[in-house]
Amino acid sequence: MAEPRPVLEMTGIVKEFPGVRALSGVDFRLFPGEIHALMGENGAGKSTLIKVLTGVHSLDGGTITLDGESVRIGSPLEAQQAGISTVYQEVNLCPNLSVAENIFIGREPTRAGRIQWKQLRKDAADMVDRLGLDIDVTAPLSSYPLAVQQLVAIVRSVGHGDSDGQGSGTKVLVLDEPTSSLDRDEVLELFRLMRRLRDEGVAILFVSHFLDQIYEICDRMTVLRNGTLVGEHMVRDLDQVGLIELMIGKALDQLEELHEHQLRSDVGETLVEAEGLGRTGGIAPFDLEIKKGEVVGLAGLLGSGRTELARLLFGADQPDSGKVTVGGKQVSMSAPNDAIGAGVAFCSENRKTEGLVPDLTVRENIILALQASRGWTRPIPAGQRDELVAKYIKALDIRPANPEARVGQLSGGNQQKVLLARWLITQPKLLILDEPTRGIDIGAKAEIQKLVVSLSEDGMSVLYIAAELEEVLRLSHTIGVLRDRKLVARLTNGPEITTSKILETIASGEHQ
Amino acid sequence: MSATTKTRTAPEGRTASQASAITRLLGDRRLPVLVTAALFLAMYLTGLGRYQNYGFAEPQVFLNLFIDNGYLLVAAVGATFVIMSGGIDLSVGSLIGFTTMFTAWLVERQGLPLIVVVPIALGVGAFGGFLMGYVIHNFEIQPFIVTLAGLFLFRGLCLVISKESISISDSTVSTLAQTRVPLGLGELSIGALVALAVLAAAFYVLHYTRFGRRVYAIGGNEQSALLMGLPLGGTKIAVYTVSGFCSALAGLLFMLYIQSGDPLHAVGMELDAIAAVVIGGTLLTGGSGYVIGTLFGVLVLGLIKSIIQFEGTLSSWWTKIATGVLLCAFILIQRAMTARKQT
Amino acid sequence: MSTPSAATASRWRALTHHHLFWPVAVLVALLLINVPFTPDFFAIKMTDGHLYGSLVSIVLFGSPLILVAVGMTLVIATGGIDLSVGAVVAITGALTCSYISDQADQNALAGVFLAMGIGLVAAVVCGLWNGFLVARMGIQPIIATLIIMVAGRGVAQLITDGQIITINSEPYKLIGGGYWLTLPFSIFVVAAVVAVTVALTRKTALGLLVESVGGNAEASRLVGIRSRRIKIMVYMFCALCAGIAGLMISSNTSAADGNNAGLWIELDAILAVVIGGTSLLGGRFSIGGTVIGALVIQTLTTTIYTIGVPTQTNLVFKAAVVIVVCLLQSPKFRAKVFGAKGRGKPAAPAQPAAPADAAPKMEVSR
Amino acid sequence: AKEDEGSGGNSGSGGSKKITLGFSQVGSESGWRSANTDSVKSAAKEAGYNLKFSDAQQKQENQISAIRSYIAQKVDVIAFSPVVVTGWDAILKEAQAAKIPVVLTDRSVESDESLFVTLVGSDFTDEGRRAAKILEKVLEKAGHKGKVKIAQLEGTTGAAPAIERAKGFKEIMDAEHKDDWEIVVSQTGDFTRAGGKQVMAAFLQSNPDINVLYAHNDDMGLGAIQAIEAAGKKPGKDILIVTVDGVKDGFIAMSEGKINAIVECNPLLGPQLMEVVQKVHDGEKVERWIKTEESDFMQDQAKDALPTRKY
Ligand SMILES: Nc1ncnc2c1ncn2[C@@H]1O[C@H](COP(=O)(O)OP(=O)(O)OP(=O)(O)O)[C@@H](O)[C@H]1O
Ligand SMILES: Nc1ncnc2c1ncn2[C@@H]1O[C@H](COP(=O)(O)OP(=O)(O)OP(=O)(O)O)[C@@H](O)[C@H]1O
Ligand SMILES: [Mg+2]
Ligand SMILES: [Mg+2]
Repeated sequence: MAEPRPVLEMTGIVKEFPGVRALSGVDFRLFPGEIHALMGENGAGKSTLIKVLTGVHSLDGGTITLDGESVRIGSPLEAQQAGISTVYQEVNLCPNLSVAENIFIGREPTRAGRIQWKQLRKDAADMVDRLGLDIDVTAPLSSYPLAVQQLVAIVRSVGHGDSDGQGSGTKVLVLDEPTSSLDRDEVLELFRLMRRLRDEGVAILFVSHFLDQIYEICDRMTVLRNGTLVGEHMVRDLDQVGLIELMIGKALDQLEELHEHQLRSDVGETLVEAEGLGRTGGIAPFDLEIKKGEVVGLAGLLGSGRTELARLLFGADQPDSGKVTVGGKQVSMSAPNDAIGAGVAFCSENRKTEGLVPDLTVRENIILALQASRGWTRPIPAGQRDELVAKYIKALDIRPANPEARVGQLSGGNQQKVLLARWLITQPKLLILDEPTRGIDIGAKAEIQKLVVSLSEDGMSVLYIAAELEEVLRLSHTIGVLRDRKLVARLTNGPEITTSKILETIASGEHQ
Repeated sequence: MSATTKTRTAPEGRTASQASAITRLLGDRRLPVLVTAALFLAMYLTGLGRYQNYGFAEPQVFLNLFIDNGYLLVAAVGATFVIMSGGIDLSVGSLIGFTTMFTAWLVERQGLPLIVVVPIALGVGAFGGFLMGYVIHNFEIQPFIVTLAGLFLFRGLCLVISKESISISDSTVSTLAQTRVPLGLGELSIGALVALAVLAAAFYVLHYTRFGRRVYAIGGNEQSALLMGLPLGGTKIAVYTVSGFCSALAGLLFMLYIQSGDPLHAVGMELDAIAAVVIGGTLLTGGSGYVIGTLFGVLVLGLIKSIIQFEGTLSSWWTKIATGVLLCAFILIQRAMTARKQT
Repeated sequence: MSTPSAATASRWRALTHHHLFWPVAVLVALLLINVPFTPDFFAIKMTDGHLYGSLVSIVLFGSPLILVAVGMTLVIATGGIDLSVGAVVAITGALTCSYISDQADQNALAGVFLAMGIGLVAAVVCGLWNGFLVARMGIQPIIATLIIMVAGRGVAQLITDGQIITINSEPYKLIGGGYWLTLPFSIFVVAAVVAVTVALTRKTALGLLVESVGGNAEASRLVGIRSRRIKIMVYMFCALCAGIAGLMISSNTSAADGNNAGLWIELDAILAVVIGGTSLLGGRFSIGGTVIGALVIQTLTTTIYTIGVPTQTNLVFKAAVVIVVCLLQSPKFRAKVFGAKGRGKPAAPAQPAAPADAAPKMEVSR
Repeated sequence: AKEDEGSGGNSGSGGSKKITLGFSQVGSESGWRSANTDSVKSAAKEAGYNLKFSDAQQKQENQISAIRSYIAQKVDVIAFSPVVVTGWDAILKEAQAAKIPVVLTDRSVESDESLFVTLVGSDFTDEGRRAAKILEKVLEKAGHKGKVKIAQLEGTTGAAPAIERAKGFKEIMDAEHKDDWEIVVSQTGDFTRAGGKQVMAAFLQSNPDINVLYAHNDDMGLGAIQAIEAAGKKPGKDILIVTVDGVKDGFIAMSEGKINAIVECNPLLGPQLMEVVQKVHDGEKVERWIKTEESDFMQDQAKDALPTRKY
């Protein structure tokens, strides 16, 4: 078969940040009508390649050819005009605008310069509907959880390429980890959409750390390691093991280890007990008991209230009713520091707005929680601090391993690790992890899961929230099932519990 | 499997969440403006009760609020654009002063007809704003500082034109200044009418044009707006240009109001403008607020002034203290009313 | 690679990349501008047992600004701003001087200390109020502090009855106008305050917490930082600094002027903070930068007086310098204007993100 | 409490009714101004008028809206000290249309003569001239020989007193002392002590040979004295000092020999104003310009004049 001409060709791409060479001479090709996976560990340079392509970062070397013509793309606007539509890794929408506006901003339907609001809302509602989403498009984006925002970002960008949508000139659709906070159904819906676009001839660049998804939808993949190209393969030619080897440069068997691991059976006495804890408009009053050394997983669909539950338990939101006791003592839930004082830690799902302080260094971000609990008058001695930080950078393999690097400049996955390190360092009694593996590469994900297991073995309790049911199932002693912002069931993990059993519980909403 | 999960939200749950979404919408976005308007009304009625015998009840006293604050309204509308986009413009007062001085100089000293001078003045103001926007965007310098330099620069240019005030004796100016448009209950000046027209235009631009929405988007999250492919630079520069233009227009209205150019006119008026915008419920962080709120902000400031004048017994320093206390009371009540709704 | 020229080049680059390089460069340039106009500008001589010269007076007259700017730095680092410092300066001066002027013996140390205490307490109360409005009530800092900016001057004039209170107290005169060990006493006050601030922020964890609150307020709340408390503290500290500056200003002229003391000092202070490299958006701050920034502004003022700029062009001159300073500090501007020299290729090879494994360079399969 | 006094609200010209006077003050920017305000207030009280006072915080727009509100309140007479000299036509015409007579205090305006009845106050330009005249005497008394190198401390740039006091001084200097007097440095001290001190300190660095200081008000002069002393010179001897205003502190300094002469600018024009208001209200004719009583003081008069200083 004569090779068709690539719609996009990047050759010898070089990108340097102060002190880091993020991309060194990467070649990349994208053909019309294919779904192409860009693979690599955290920090391999995937997002950077995308940002160079869309003009967010300037090129330090190399050329970009679009449709056979050499182009210079200076800004995301120019990229869009050239037919490249992008969903970036972190949700990049305007929280203050309505969902409808976020979808249409920049290309609102106008008549004589006047925005046609009615039509805009209708169109937006239609588009959202088509993705199987059920939300009020006139509400501000900020009133929706991250996953919904992610979906809105997808709707926005595919809207360009959608034949029914407005600007139908999209040739290239770039999706940087769009599925990191979606659950199965949204993913399926997204895939359906991607296939349709592919069949219409759109070239799709897809980034994801979920290998199953790659194998499900992609035709071809490019693998990066440490900013260099290590291979371009047809998906069918390379199995998972081979891919992982390519990505991390060595074989990985941790995953298998995990599958075999046995849940610690002897959980201790009750550590945390919530009674009738609830918040109107948030989550219905619930009871929850977490034992020492126990991992409690939360399962539920997008927007079912898992995050809400976690936030209430942590005092991030003020409950309207109920009480929480930790180790037998009641904790006032007026602010997070009360919970922290009682030994509860909370790793937010939204690392950008609720987690990191981007201007501070890795070291400062890591010690922040510990320092806050000590109060400002008792700084952590420098030696002890550096030792702790070095230890966790090493333990979690944060890259670059430079404690002086600004956290804002780390790759998404590494930022997540920093966040995790921050809480581990405080040695909490209960660690609440809300989507801790979001955006984390396969190796690191296994590491984190192993970590959870070992923490539990050391007697730390963990409340674990993840979009992937398998993940929850694998780690938890007990699974709380949420539906419509109500805790509807509590399942004790055992051989008879499977993902489909959990899904059934969610669907039927039956009480225990 | 997918069949079971399709029922992601029970219908009742959804309607409930939609209903709560509407209240949330009201709660979050329009409430501050409504509260400001209500408080303004309450304040006005209090004034009515207290100074009835002094003619406070006359409709003209109310209309005077527009006459006496028309220029501030125009300046504040310009500031609203900037603040909405997440920036700030400190050059407003200086630019107003400069415009009065510049037009007075052109009309009186250079003998140009007003019809020529007005577009020149507006052009210069808009260009000044454009320059500041250009520097802010292209060199990534903080707006506070760039416009602070603008504050110094324009005030300095006033003085360079002349240290002394220049009286304008042009007959067109005095006719325009003294024209009163009867409105049944009272009358409005040209300046007040222009200000209201500017307000209406600003409302239209902010809510019915792409440019207006871009301003909100940038105020909401600049980085995101950039990544969404919005022309960040163009919008930012345009916003400061609008503010410069509005300041120049406010300067022209101010010139009508006082028929002279003076290098010390409108010192510190940028703070009045910013205060009006913020009192009107707009967040200084950008992206949230309504230009109608700015109108009420201006009216509140004007009313505070007016009440103090009607009180008529305050010594100089009590005037300042009373202004501060009224402002404070207003802000606290506004805050209390909006905060309760949010929880 | 390690030729001497390359080494100096990289040292030079490290120097120009230091965050204080440009402020210091501007400061030096401004000082040098004076030399053609005042040949003995750098001369310092002994007069009446104390040092006397332009440099001394720059520090002397710049002291209040440095103090206010240092306090302002912390407020700005939390993402706030304090417009009320000028009014606080006036209130403190007015209270202290009016108390001293009521004393039978204005030279009595106890009375002077008590008066200063009263003034400073008033300042701190103002700061507490600001902090309360910002942190507790959630009012936007510009507006919250605008209240005292407007009303505070009224209060100061109320205290002085609209008059300038002149006092005649030798001990009080020392703080802002006196000399100690041949140097202006205010230098010691400033040094002490700066040292305390640096110690407070860098030797304790306060600095980190402040930067965290300014960098991401919600994240800070969720790690358990008591950001309200920190904000209130910072506003109080800022007001305290302004109060000390108020003492200094009133002591310098032995008079309290409710209307004019510290007029517009807030703008200069904010300017100093920004010139010093602290972002108005909050987050990272630099006390050293602020001190340099304040000195730049004071030198600018002195330069205007000494090189004979006509009064009407004072502000234009000031605007020009501010613009130049800001442009020089902008990396983007330097990149555009100085082109390759400023940005270009980093001379030192950027290290590849990790040791390259002996992985096959490319194994493309089609 | 206001309501009981509300009778002033009617515009009746009945002689028995209390006169309502609307007075719009510039602001409270200096001790001089505060004394001026006090004088007006206490004189109004003494005369039994109903005084509506408002402070414009140095802003013309505030004065205009205050006057507009006096018109709405239908006061009997409006008096005000204009912030600036220009831009009063429109509002004065409104007052005229409402048949409310207007009296200016402190300084005049550039408006049609028919729009106000009279001006009670002094003349800043004349003060400048008087300052130059008294400097002649000071120089003579000090036995000064040779070139007169003058440093001038100006008021707030753009403010009328600053401009006119400089103008009047220069007028005499150019006319009579073209050769021997020279203003070597001139800079604004913003009418404040701190400003005066700072600017003078810089002057002494750049121009150590200054021998005369002319300050546009006492406060700047007082600040400058401190700077001169800090430089190791003797104010009043090494550098001769002439200032304008005549506040108490100025006289104290003069009695200590630190100021050589003061040109008085009298703020206590309340009683005069009330007289005029009464006349205007009664429809009597008054002069167009009623000058306040002011004098110039040399050092030897300082001790005697000191007790008479009220502010
Ligand atoms: N703005 C920046 N400044 C400095 N370094 C940066 C910047 N952006 C990215 N980097 C660095 O470039 C490298 C590549 O980052 P990139 O975000 O492309 O990784 P990624 O492959 O997308 O990883 P992830 O899977 O975690 O999202 C990382 O080492 C990162 O620290
Ligand atoms: N599909 C949806 N339709 C309407 N509202 C939704 C939807 N998804 C989420 N929400 C809103 O999200 C809130 C609950 O979200 P929460 O973050 O607690 O859920 P979650 O289970 O943690 O979801 P996620 O998987 O995104 O983390 C509710 O207030 C609800 O209004
Ligand atoms: Mg990435
Ligand atoms: Mg969640």
